[in-house]
Formats: sequence, C-alpha cells, structure tokens
Amino acid sequence: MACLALAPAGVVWASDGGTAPEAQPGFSTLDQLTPANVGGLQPVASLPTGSRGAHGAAPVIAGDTAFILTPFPHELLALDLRAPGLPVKWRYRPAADSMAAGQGGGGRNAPVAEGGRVFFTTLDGHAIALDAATGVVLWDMRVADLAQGETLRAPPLVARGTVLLGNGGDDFGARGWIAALSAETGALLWKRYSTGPDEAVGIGPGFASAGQEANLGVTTWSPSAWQHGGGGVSGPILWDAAAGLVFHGTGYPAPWNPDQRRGDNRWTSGLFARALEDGAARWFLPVSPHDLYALGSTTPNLLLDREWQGRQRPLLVHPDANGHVYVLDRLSGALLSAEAFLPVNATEGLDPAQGVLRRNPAKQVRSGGTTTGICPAHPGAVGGAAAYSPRTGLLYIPARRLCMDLEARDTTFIPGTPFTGANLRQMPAPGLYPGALVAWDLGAARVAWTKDEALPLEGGALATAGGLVFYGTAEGVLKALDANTGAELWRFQAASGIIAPPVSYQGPDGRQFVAVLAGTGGFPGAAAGREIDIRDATAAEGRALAMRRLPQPPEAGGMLYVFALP
Amino acid sequence: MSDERPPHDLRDTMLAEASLAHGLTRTWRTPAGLLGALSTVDHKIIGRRYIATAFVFLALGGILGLLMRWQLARPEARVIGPDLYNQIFTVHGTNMMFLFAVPVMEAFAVYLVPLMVGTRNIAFPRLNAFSYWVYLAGGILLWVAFILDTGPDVGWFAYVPLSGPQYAAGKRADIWAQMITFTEISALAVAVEIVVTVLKQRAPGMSLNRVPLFVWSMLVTSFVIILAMPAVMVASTALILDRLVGTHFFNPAEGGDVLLWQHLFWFFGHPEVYIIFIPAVGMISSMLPTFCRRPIFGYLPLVLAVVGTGILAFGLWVHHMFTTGLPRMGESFFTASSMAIAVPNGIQIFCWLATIWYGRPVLKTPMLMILAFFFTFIPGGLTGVMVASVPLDTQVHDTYFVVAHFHYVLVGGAVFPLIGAVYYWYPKFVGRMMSERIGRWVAGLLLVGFNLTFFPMHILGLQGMTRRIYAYPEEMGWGGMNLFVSLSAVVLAAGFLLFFIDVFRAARHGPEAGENPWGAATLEWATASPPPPYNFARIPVVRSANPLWDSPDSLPVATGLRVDRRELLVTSVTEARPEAREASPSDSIWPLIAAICTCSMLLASIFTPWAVVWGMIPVAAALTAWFWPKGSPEEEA
Amino acid sequence: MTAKARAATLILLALTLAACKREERATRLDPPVAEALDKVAVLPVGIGGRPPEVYPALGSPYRSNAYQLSQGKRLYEWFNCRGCHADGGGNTGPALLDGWWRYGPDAVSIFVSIRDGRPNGMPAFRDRLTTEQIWQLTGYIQSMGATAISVAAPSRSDRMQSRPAENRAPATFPAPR
Amino acid sequence: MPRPWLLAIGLLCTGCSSNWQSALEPQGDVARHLDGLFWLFTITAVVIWLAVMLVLLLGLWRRARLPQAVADRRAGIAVGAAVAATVVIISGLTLASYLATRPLASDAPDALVIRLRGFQWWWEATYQDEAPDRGFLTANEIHIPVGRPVRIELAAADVIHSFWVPNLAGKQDMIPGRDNAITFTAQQPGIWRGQCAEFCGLQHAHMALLVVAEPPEAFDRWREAQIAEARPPADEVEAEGQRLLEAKACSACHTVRGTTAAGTLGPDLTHLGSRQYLAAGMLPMTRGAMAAWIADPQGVKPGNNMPMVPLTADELQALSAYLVSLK
Repeated sequence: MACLALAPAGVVWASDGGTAPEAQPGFSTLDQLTPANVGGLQPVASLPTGSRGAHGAAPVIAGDTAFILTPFPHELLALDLRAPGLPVKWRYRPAADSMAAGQGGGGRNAPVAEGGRVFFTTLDGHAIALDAATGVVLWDMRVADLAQGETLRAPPLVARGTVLLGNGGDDFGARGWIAALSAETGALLWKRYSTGPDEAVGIGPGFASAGQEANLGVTTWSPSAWQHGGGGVSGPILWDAAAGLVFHGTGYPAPWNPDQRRGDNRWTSGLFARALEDGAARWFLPVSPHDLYALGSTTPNLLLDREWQGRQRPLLVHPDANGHVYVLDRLSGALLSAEAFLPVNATEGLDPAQGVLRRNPAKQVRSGGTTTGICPAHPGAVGGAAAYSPRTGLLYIPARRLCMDLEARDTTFIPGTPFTGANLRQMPAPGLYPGALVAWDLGAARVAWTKDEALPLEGGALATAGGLVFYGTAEGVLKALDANTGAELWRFQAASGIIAPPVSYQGPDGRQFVAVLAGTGGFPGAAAGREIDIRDATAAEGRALAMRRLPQPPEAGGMLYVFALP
Repeated sequence: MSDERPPHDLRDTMLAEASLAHGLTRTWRTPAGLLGALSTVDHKIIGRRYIATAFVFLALGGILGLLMRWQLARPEARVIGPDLYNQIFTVHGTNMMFLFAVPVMEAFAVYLVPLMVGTRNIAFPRLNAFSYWVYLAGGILLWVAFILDTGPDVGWFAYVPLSGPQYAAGKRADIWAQMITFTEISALAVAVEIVVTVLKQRAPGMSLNRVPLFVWSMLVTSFVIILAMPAVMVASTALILDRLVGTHFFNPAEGGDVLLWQHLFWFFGHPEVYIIFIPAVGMISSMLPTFCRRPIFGYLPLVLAVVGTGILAFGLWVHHMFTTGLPRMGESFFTASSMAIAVPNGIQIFCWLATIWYGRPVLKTPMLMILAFFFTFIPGGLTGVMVASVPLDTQVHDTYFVVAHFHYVLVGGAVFPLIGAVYYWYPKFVGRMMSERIGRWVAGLLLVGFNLTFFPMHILGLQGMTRRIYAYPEEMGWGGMNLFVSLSAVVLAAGFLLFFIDVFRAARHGPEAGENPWGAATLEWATASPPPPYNFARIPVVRSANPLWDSPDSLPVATGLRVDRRELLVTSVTEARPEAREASPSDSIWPLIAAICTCSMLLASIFTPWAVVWGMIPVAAALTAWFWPKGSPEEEA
Repeated sequence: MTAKARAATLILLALTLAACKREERATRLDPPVAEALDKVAVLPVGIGGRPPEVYPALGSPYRSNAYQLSQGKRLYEWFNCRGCHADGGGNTGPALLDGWWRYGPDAVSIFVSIRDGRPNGMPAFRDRLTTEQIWQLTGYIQSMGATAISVAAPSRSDRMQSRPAENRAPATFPAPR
Repeated sequence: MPRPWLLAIGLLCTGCSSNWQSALEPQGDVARHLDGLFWLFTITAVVIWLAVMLVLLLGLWRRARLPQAVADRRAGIAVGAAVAATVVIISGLTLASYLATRPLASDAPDALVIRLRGFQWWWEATYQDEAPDRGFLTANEIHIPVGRPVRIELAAADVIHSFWVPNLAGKQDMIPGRDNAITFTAQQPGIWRGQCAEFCGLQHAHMALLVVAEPPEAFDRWREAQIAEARPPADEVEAEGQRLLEAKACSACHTVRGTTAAGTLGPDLTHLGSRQYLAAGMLPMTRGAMAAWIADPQGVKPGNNMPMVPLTADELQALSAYLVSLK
C-alpha cells in the first residue's frame, strides 16, 4: 500500500511506506472502541487553546506529542500526551501580519510532524519549520503575498525532503499556485501556477493530453483575466510515493461573476496530478470548467487501492463541492465515475463524451441577474474531509445541504481587496436538513444511509476499525455512530461548535483515545461570530441566513477535548 | 309629487320672477368673506378658480420652456447646468400635462357643463371643492419643491430605474410620484362629477341626441380619465413603495420588471393625450356652429368619432415603446391601431370642414384660433401617423421630431382651441368681452411663433438631435437652427403674454357682454353673463339640439323646484325625463379640511410610510364631519 | 411682525435651506477644499478626532445630503466593500449595520479607517479613492449604522434583496455580549 | 499605420459635420429602408395637408347659400368619400410600414457580434469571439467592417439607455434585465456618430458613440491591434505616466492590459489613444484635452463618475502623454 498522505483527519502519521496496509485518510486502525462499548466514553482531559478563532484543523499526534496549531494569529502548541492534563511542552507564536485577518478565519492549517521537525503554514503567508522536540525555528519563509490577496490555508505536504504547499485567495483574485520548498532550508524548488501559459502551469511533454492546444491557461480566459484568475491550491495535497505523483485540486476562478472571465478558465476548479520532483503536470481533470458557483475542487481527496468493477485499481476518490463523488484512476487520470451524493440541480449528470457535468441552463449565471435556488451552494456540498472505512466499504461525507440565490455583478480588481462580484443568500435545500453525514457506498455508487443534522457539517469525519464513525457538529456535539447503520451511539456536548475532524490515537498507555478540537468562528461559524448582523441576508456570504436555525450561538473559544473509556 | 308639503316648502311655482330670483340667490349664493370663499361649492366659482390656476401654471411652465430655449440657443452653453436643466424639463412636462392641460379642460367642464345641460350645480359639489384644493396642493407641492432644488429631475414619464430607488437620490422623484397622486385624485373626482352631471342632471327634454358636443366630449373624456388614470396611480404608488418601502416592483434582480412601469405609465399616458384633445374637439364643435352660423354638420358622426377616439385611445400605448424590443407581432398590432385612430380624427376634421364649407364663416378671434388649429393640428396628426409606424418610429423616437410632433398635437390641437374657447366663453365667465383687435394679434403671434418654433424641430430631430439633452457639441451643426428656434420661442411667448394682458385688461375695461353676445345656440347662453349663483331661475326644457336657435324668443321651462333649499332636477339617462328632485349640498368648509388632511398625509408619506396609518385618522375625521347627516331628505320623487 | 410670526418665518427659512442643502447636487469639489478636507485631526491612537473646519462650513454635506450619500453607496459597491462587509452584515470584515464600530462612530475615525486602513485586514484606500470619495463613503457608512433614519438616507438598490434599505431600517444597538 | 481613406473621410466629415448623425443621410441598409419609408410618409402627409388647407381656404372664401337639407346631403357624400380615402391611405401606409419591418427582423447568421452595454454615461463594447481570449473590450468607439452584417447585442448596466446611430439604423433601447439586439450593415466606409437616445440622467447629453465603418482588411488590422496588450512606454515621460496610472486611483477603475491596472468600473483604456474622442464624444483625443479632462472631469462633464484625482502639473503631463500614446 503506497498511498500515503496526510489528510486533515490527521489520523495517520506516516512517512514513505511506513504504515499499516489498511491505513487510509480519516481511518483509524484502532479497534478498542466498538459499538458495544462506545457508550461509556468519557472525557479525560480538556485544554483551552487560548484562541477565539475558527479551529478547523485537527490536532496532530506524533508519538507521545500532540501538536495543535491555533487559528490566526497562530500559535503552535506541543502537548505532552504522557502526563495527565496534557501539559504544554513548548509553544511557538510566529510574528503575525494582522492584515491576514481580512482573509477570514476559515483556514485548516494543520501542522505536519516529519523526521523530528514540525512544518506549518500561516494565514499571513509564511511556511515555518521547527524542531519538534524544542520548538526552535529552523527556517521561516514568506511564500505568499498578502498584498496580492494570497494566503496559506491548508497544511503542507512533506514528501521526500520537500515541503509542498499551495496558496489560497481565490476571493481576492490571487492567481493560484503550488510550490515546493526544501525541507532542509525552505528554499524554493519549484512553483507551478493554476492559470497562464503552459510553462508556468508545468504543462509539457509528460502531460496526459499532450498535443492539445497550447496555453489553454491563457486562451480559455477573457484577455488578461488569467492574471488574477484565482484557482488557488487551498486544499490538502496528497502524494503517491510509488508513482512519485502529487495530487491536488485547484480552486475556483476569480471573479465569481462569470461574464468577466469567458471560456473554460483552465486550470481552475479541477484536479491535477504532478510529478513530485519538478511539478510537471501529468494529468488534469476539469471538474467544474467555467465554474459558475465558486465551488472549486479543493475538497480533500482520498487515495485508495481497492477493487473497482472487478479489478484492483489505484484510485483517487474525490467528493467534490459540486455534490458528486468522483472516482479516478490516479495514475492515468481516467474518470471512472461521478455520481451525486445529495440533491443537485446546478448540473444534470455526467456527459460521458465530454467527461464533465452537463449544466442546467435554468441555473445559468449572468452579470446583473439573480439566479435563484442553486443547489449546492458555495462553498460546496462537502463540509469537511470525508473518511473511508475499508471495513464497511463506505465513504463518510460530512455534507452541507444548502442552496443559494446568486447575483452576479460587475466587480473591479483592486489588489488586496475581494474580487468576487457576487452576492449570495443561502438556504437549506428544500425539504432537507441543511446538514448530513452521508454514508456513500463506493462500490455500488449509492447512498447507504444518511444522518441528518440541523446545521451544515463543517468538520471532517473519522472512521475507526472498531466500526464507528465520529464527527462533530456546528452546535458543538461530538457524535459516534455505528459505521454500518448510522445509529447514534454516543454524544458529547462541547462548549463551542466543532468544525475540525476528530482524531483517534493510541496513548502511551496503550489505550485508544479520541480527541477533538472545538472552537467555532470565521466563516463556518458565521452566526456565532458576534460581528455578523443577520438582518443582512448576504452577511457571511449568505450563510447567516441559513444559520438562523442555530439554537444558541455557541461560545467562540477553542478547547481540546480528549476522550477514553474509563 | 306629494301634496302634503311641509309649511316651509317654498316652490318656485309660488313666486314671481323678481322674488324668485331673490329667493334663489339667498339659497344658492356664496356668503361673502374668507370663510365663504373657502367653503363655497358653486361650480362656477370653483371652475373659475380652476381655470385661473391652470393658466397660472401654463405661464409658469412657459417660462421654463423659455429657460430651456435660452440654454439650447447656443452649443455647449453654460447658462443652466445639467442638474437644473433636468429639473426644468421635468417640471415643464409634468406641469403642462398634470397641472395645466388636464385640469384646464376639466375646469372648463366644471364651469360649462352644468350650464350647458341646464342644471343649477354640478353633481357632488363638495367633492368638486375638494378636488380643487387637492389639485392646488399638488401644484404648490411641485413648484415649491422646484424652488427648493427638490424638483423632480427624471422626466415627466419618470422611467425606472432612473426614477427608482437607486438612481434618483433624495426626494425629487417622490415629489413627482406623489404629485401625480394629488392631480389624479382631483381629476378622477371631477370626472365622476361630470359623468353624473351629464347623465342624470340634464334639463328635461335634452335626450342624448340633443346633448351639446362639448358635453359629449367631456363625457367621453371623463370616462377615459376614470379608466386610464388608475393605471398611473398604481404605477406611481408602486414607484413610491419601491423607493420608500423597498418593494421590488421594478427591480429585475428580484423578479420585477422595468418595462412594467412603461406599460402602466403609457396605458395612462397615451389616453392622456386624448384626455386633453377630446375636450378641444368638443370646444371646436361648440364654437364652430356659432361662427359658421349654421348647425354643425354630422352631429352623429362627430359623437361616434369622439366615442371611437376614446375607445381606441386605450389601444395605442405601446407605440411609445416601439424601441424597447417588444415582439414584432405585437408591435404591428399597435401600429395598426395607432394608424386607425386617424380615421375618427379624420371624420371630425371633415365634418368641421363641411360645416365651414356650407356655412357663412365669421372670422372672430375664436374662429381664428380654430383656423390656427387646422393649420397646426393636421401636421401634428400626420407626423403622428409617422411615429405610429414601428420602423419610422425607431428613427424619430426620443428625438426633437417627437418634441415637434406632440407640441403640434397638444398646442395646435388643444391649446389653440382652448385660447379660442377663452375668447368665446370669457364674456360668459366675466360678463365682459375680450378685445377683438388684440385677439387677432394673439392669434397671429401664436400661429406664427408656434410654427417657427416647432417646425424646425422636425428637422433637428431627423438630423439626430435627441430629446432631453442640456447641451450639444458645436460640431453637430445644430446651433443655427436651435438659435432660430429659441428666437421664435420669444415670438410665441409674446403671443401668450398679449393674451394674458388682454384677459386682465378685459376684466376691467371690456365692453359689457350681455346674455348671448355671439348669438350661440346652447343653454349656457340662456342665462345672464356671468350667470347667477343658481344658473337658471327656472330649469329650461329642451326640444332640439340648438335650443336657442330653434326657440329664439323664450325657452319653455320646468317648474316645481324648491326655492328655500338647494334642489336640482334629476332626469333619466337617455331621454332626460324628470325623475326626482334632489337636494344639492350646501357650502361646507369640510372639503377644504379634508383636502388639507389628505394632502398632509400624502406629503408626509414621502418621508415615512407610517404617515399613511396616522394620517388616516384626521382624514377619517374630516370625512365624517363632511358627510354628517343633517336630517333633511336627500331625494324626493 | 410679531415675535411668533418672526420665529415661524425663521423656522420656515431654515427648513427651506435645509431642503436645499439636502437635495443639492454638488458634483465638483474645488481642489483646495478637497485638500483641506483631507486634513483631519485625529487622536494619536487613531480613534476619534475632529473634522477639518471646512467640513462644518460646507454644511456637513456627506452626512446630510442625499446625493452625496447615494454617491457613498455607489462607492461602497464599486470598491469591493461588500466583499468583506457584505451589505453591512459583515463577512470576513465586521458588520457595519449594527452601529458598533471598532473605532467608534465619529466621522473622522471612519474616514481614517478607510483612508489609512486598519489592522486585521482593512486595507488602505488612500491611493484608490479621492478625499471627496472617502468622505462620501464615510457619510454613507454612518447612515448604515445610524440609530435614526435620515431623510437623506439612500433607498434600496436595484439588486438582490439583502436587507431593509437604509431609509427603512435604523440600526438597533444589540446588547454587547 | 496611415490610412489615407480614413483621413479623407475625416476631412469630409469636418466639412459636413452635421450629417454624421442624421437619419436623412442613410449609409446602412436599415437606415436606407427607413429613409424610403420616411419619404413615402412625408410626401403623403404634405399632400394631405395641402389638400385640407386648400379646402379650408376655399370654404372660407366662398359664400354658399344652399338650403340646409341639400347642403347636408352633399356634405354627407363628400365627408363619406374623404373618410373612405383616409381609410385607404391609412391602410396603405400601415401595409408599407409592415412590409418595411419584415426585412429588419431578419437575422444574418454570419454577423459580427458586438455586445454593447450602456453605462452612465459611456458605452462599453465587447467584441466576442469563439476564442475567449480574442474577445476584447473597448469603449465609446466601435469599428465595423463594411458590407458585413453587424449584430449589436444591447444591455444596460444601470438605467435605460438607447442605441441610436441614425445614419446606419433606427434605435433600440438598452434595458436592465432584458436582452435586445439590432442588426445592420454599413454599406460604405465612414465615421458615424450615435448618441444615447433615452434620458439617462445628468450627462445624457454627453453620451456619444462613434461608429467607424472600414473595409474588411482595415477592420481586421484594427481588431488585431485591439486584441494586443497595450504598447509599452516609449520614453521616460510615458514610463512615468504608466507608473502613475498604476499607483494612483486610476487603476482601481480602469484597465490597461499589460500593466497592473485592471479596474473595470470605467472604460478600458488599453488602446485609448486609438480612439478619436475622449469622455464619450466630448473632447478630441489630444494631449491637451486629455490633461484638461483628467485635471477636472467634473468641470468638463458635471456629474460623471470620474473623480478629480489630485496630480501635480508634471504628473498630469506624464499621465496624459502616456494615455494618448496608447494607440
């Protein structure tokens, strides 16, 4: 099993080929907790993080240390798992450029521990490496330019001595890129863009559809629009050590108003496979060409080696913001399947000839007009990293079932200010709860069961070998479900909303622990933020409206909870 | 009628002429003093006020027209800035349409129709008083706003979105929209009064085929008003709601429609032209026999033509929207109907020509104005046929060609007959004659000044000069003709000035008129000039369409009305057979108070919608007092 | 003239002048005036201060003139304010509708916030907007969070409904939590 | 590249400038159609008017003494005949009008498509192409090839405007929330002026559009030149001008492709210098006029949305030199 990647679920901490064969992103091989005994799960420790922001990243467990990166302005905490009460071993607070707060708090910047070092990215554009034992800074590189609207909002990937990271900032018209730094020095090794001429994108002879027209990253845009066309690499990057490939999605094109960027807007809102050593593109799958709804394709992927229609294949599974689960052969980039896992009306199923979804003409977006009832809504149907359990063959997708009214308006590009040109009002999909944990049968390509939630799910899911699925809700409830049936077995009410995935680890004493960071804020906890005024239906990109159901806005303020059987 | 009369029931049959006149005067007169003036419900006093006010607005609007011509006389002139210019042309158009043209026609009807049908007062006289006060308030609102730099600046058509909440900042467009409500209320009230007066208060024997043509035309006009005006009230209310409450009637982003405004506006706006023109048709038809000294030719065709015009008027509104990209099929229909209206208009013209041809025309001033009408209205009508054609309209729409066209139609077609009508009926209103000598000058100056002013605008329009522009670049080559137009406008203005001078002069120094100075045939000339408060001492009985010609010595009269309280005779709709004696309301201050309350409510609602809620309370109180039952029977069979 | 009549005349005159000012459309600001308007006296903490003397001398048009407020509203939309503050409800930037501004409600603080930017993401618009435009925006933002509806406040825009228009909804002060 | 024929037309137009925005000088197929119809209507109207005036004068002149019954009978016949003639004439004109409408509605499949959007108070033209990167934006001046149908798709960004180039075609409104289009063919080279024909606010008077009809080859050259990015500054002064454009408020509203200025609130300035007029037809494209315009936009065109950006005299010089150089 060669699939090795760090998912935001942060379960598996692995380097090249060093993990158990069953290890999947979001899956824990620990099986002490089972449907039979999970009812007795008790909190054993809790620790405030000291930050009031949006805690969207999971704690990372490496050996007997847990690393927590708090939201911006970041602080990295190293907690000692051996001692009760989880004392802080060391903490590190990098200098912060407060302008980054304008990027919103929705980052999922989890740290990565690798080879005795901790790597992390900051919202204000720095990539930083620390000594894992002491917290001493090894290097600190400013790689994203805030003044141009660039930011870093995803965890880096550390692979073979390189640190890969991509930028965010689609909403500011920042041109997307992925960069590789030396893990030793932080020096830039290569940088590839999501728009622009082939050379900048890394398209060359090794590209799967070589021979196509050149410079599609320029010619599928209105003149010069690619220069501030978004497409940031703001999701997790995965890699396949055996093939030497990295996989990442690209964000949505800027501005949202589609009339200001005619054409297919390559290479935004799609999936890239690149060579690890030089970033050369191997294949690209356009997921939402000319993305009308600001969805992007940066939702976390899963790399699975499993049987597909009678044949063992190396797969890339991509639950996309557009409400479909994409299954690809990750070596060739061939699209095997794309099926909707929740009600969608923006598109009308896959067009096999083109390999893209057919658009619903009734949901066309035009500058100056309002398109109502588009499902799914920005930022997409997938609220957090999906988990896959090889035991059940099910993919557990934390879903947002929201629809939106979208009004596209002309917008002007001023560097460092939002470049969207859209106003949104969101509302629950008709007749449905706005949130759900969707158990998706990957083999049968159908929904196995659904657990409805009163609010959209924003954190990731965790599946365990013991037959459980853990996830947290925006109301702050951590739940354990039976992985086969979806029956709720256990719940815990945290002090704040949960928008990070839970993790499970084996403690130094051999017991299985479950840990979760609670702490809402920023975009996902829109209505909880006291500076949102819900009289404005477009507040927080229209989420405030959909979040009016929030019974009691939970307190902002991060808290780590650790659970175990007594 | 009942034989058991109460002791105080004094009938006209019991009295001799002198004491009858004395008794009627005591019953019908308006008390002296300010309170009396404010309380009066005499249709003649209100009608005079109406006419005078409307002509004040004509003068004010004319001054605005001159200001515009001053600015446009030279290319890129900087006399008036764009902001003020926009206010000026908006107020000019709004003023002329809503404060002059429609009210002045209705004002003539308020004065003349009761006299022409031989009754003592208009139906619903208190409503009549109320309508005048509301109209006056609307006019004051517009002009005070204009003086305060809050004059509407969105055009008299106030197209959304320019007049909508986003693009018309401040209260200027609200003033326009609310002023519409003021004038519509008054116009609707008068229309209802006239319909009822004409249908139910005609002198005995005045069956429908003996009704004077002016009365016919006012009846049709009133029906057109009743059917057309609600559309613009709905539209302006929707506009205010959009602007003030935040509704989305005209917001395409929320499912509203910009063109909805244009449909509603022109559904009113086109009949509006006929609301102004049809009374003028009536005036000509009434004046022409007098000056041709023969009965009008084609009474029935003329009535049918007026009715037909009134009906067709509602099928034309889209021809103001030919460039908005409506479906071609629909546009063709409206082209056909717009052209078809030329047929009833043609019938009118031909009947009048026949009357002149077979008559013995006398060229007095009113007749001169009728000739001026022929000279200018016909070109206006013919250019109307041009703008009714979709393809031609795409070239001339919203250019000075259209400016020329509708001034030819409205000034040539309505104002010229109106000036003639003032000369014709002035003796009846005031008791003195206007000057024939000055009248000839007025007619000449108006005719020449008007044509020199407006004819070149046709060419300017075809040369590409668009409407509502405050300046034009020198290289457009429009400068010379515009200068000519501006100078000609002075001639036109001189004509109007002379007219006003004559009006004031004649009031003091004009020769006494007598009952029937022109030797006319209709009933208004059968009473003193100016008429006594009760109009007719005894209600005349009509046996023909030209009663004063056919029974030249003395009219038969109907008797039996009470002298000691205000009573009128109610007759049947078609045959005008007497049906009942109806009490006519006495003077009351409450219409004025109700008007003040209503206007305050409407004005305050510009600032907050809650004004409608709280403002209803004084309005309800005033109306309650107005209609408080006095215990006297309203009607007796 | 009696004292009462004189007072009434004065009040009427004042109202008249107020109406004139409220509806005036001053499209051109003389450069020296614009320069003077840029010289706000702001306290060292960057919060609070005094507008330049020319501002009241002009009649505080950016707060009370309908045209200037509507210009401010246009600029709010044009210069991407919506991206962060939505239609006053807030997004990544704080809500403006509630009238609880981080740097206080006075015009100078708002002016300085726009011109010079603020920590936590508010960019400086010094080189993007002219002084006059910043004042127009300042006035509009004050009207957004005003406790009472101004007669000059703008109405809704021809766009998707987001909230009651400025001339309909006075801000309510939510109890601080 | 010098274009002698263009120069010639330019000279011609300064000589007879009043004809470059006139319905009476049709130069396009649609306008010619309408011109024919116009004269048909006009001549008919003049004849009718003269006839009525003649009858009127005669009627005033003669002194008839017929018994009324006879007069009425004769008048009845005459009026009846006149009404019948009216019906015939009106029907004929309606038919002519209808027939003239039909060719206007026809759509040409090979038409050049230009999307024109009305703003307060300027025009934004988008030339569309199959390839998105070959569609470009320009403002206030459009070029069209002679002899090829042009389909103008009309839209409004704020209030209602109306597209009218009388020498080429009749007008068609640009209405928020609706799609309109107009198709016409220019039949000979020339420069025609159009003007917004629907009242649109303060500067409705100064919202002009220039239409340059060129031979197809010249049009293609123009088109290629427009697709290209802005030319780089040729000297120090122009370079300073570009720097100012990027640094000052200009770039928030205007795009000059090839620089960092990418604002979309005002007209695209990438090839500003290639246009003949400035500020939607108000000023000629000269350095002096440019400087005057930038120095005081509200003085030149009160109420427009361009603010007065404070600049020193040197800065103004540099900026205007640079902008005029953007051919």
